[in-house]
Amino acid sequence: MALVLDAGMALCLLALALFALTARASYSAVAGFVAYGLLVALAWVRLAAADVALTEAAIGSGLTGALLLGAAARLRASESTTVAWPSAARRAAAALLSTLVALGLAAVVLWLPQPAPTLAHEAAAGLPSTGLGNPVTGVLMAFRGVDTFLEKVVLVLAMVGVWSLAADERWGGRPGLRHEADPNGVLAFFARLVIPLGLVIGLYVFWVGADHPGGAFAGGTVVASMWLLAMMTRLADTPPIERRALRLALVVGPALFLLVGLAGLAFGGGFLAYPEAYAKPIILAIEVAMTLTVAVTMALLLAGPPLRSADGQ
Amino acid sequence: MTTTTIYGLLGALLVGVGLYGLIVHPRPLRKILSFNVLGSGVFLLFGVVARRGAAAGFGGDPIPQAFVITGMVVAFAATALAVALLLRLAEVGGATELDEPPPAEDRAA
Amino acid sequence: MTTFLLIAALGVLAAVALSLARVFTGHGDAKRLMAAQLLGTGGVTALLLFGTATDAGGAVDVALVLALLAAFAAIAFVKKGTAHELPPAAEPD
Amino acid sequence: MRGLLDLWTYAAVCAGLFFFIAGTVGILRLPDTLTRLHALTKADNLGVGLVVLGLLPQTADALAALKLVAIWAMVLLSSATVSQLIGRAARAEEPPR
Repeated sequence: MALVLDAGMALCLLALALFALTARASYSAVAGFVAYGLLVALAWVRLAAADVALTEAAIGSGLTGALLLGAAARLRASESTTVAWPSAARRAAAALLSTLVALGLAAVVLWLPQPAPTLAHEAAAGLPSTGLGNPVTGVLMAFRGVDTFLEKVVLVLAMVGVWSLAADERWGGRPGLRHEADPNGVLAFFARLVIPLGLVIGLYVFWVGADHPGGAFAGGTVVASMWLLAMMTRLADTPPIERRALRLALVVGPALFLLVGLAGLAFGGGFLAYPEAYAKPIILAIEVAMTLTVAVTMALLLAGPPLRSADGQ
Repeated sequence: MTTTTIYGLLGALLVGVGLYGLIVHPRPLRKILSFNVLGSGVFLLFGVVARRGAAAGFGGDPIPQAFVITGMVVAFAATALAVALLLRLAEVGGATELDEPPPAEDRAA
Repeated sequence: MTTFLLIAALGVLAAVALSLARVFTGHGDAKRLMAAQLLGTGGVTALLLFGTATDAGGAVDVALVLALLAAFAAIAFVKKGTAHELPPAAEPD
Repeated sequence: MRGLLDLWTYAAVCAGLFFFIAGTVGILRLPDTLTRLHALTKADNLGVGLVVLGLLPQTADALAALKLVAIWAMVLLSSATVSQLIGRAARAEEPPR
């Protein structure tokens, strides 16, 4: 019965992906993509990866969907009704290439080595020294901490890239366009009710991440989406990017990570080596800083480059 | 047929579909969307590898799972940068559609 | 109990899939808005059902986040889908 | 006691499933967006509620039960709001007959 469920979900996912790629209007396509993202989160639960499912639910459908949607809405005016597709020969070549890649990957899936190689035993053996109960958080924060640190750097670089697209006279101003919303409307009412609730959920997801599925990424993203909700309903405006506290929040996560890493180099066995007695509190401190950074960066990446001056014009 | 085989084959198909859209679709926004579909297919393949490696009381190998989480965040950052570039291009009056039919073909057709 | 819950999850998913097919084949943006809403209710329910059936750890937390983010996505749709807040920013010539 | 609780689960989940199917029939058969919205939000919300009620006896502890109820509340709140907004968008798109 479980297999029927999996097969049904796989078919739905494939259909939604095809719809998202073939729909004529970009707006419809993005709607399909959001539905696709929500369903992928279910697939991750079926693969016993609740940590990934949480991240996918928050990033894959929610934030990426809202990002593409904003772009589709702004490009809609300039989008012509017909597009010039590549010639049939090119399309056939692309189809052939894509089919070959898909077939190759399918063959790899069907002939994966038996028994499956795994590092789960190593992770389980190392986990007690971190004081964590969730192996995925252990990998993210301790065993492969370098990856996570570099990923934070990527976030900062992407932020720099997005901001550098601002027009010269708008530098330091507020990202995105001003949203129109009735302060007494149903949307503002909903936002006032849901944002506190969502913040609690975001912090909860972050907090249980030490021992159960969750963590800084999923938690921070939920917090980011609540901030964006406040922006969309005009309960809060986007902050001007010249604000110092904002820039500090953007770098505090990777900066703390780097500091701890260098301290590990000086006092411990190497870069990012935590002293075992303090591993848990150090990891927790990094995670707090990272949740803040993830929340602020994700929200501002979605808000885009500054389009208005700091006084909101 | 097991759960991992089903999602593995799905991942392979999604990579193929996403790749085709990425190459063929003339609209950059849709290319970005295809890129995300392709990415989620790759992530699913990682998830399958992780699930098969279930051991030591964990539901899956935590290492590929952690990679996927990292990958999702990076994919979002790349998508945000691509969208910002596209919108800026539209703002300064550049083309938001890549129509580059080969010269031999008749545009009017 | 396990089989029953799985069948129920399958039923809910099938119902959602049929509705989704209808929502995506019709015309008009308002119909598309329903997609996130549909999965916000149906997807969460299916997740709760098969999460309980297979005793998947963290399924309830995922459902909680999914419900929250589905609402966020739906509101993003409504906000962006209404054309009157569009800026005069994209003027090609 | 266990058997009785399981019976409750069977009954409530079946009732919830019925409302989901009813909602789908509504989406497939009703003529325009506004009426379909009616089917979608009312029937599906009842479905979620009944499934949550049915799953409550199967939860491990009080916190899990509380989360289930929170999910239900969340879905109710969001669909009440979103259906309003969708309805408005639909009316702007296809004027009432």
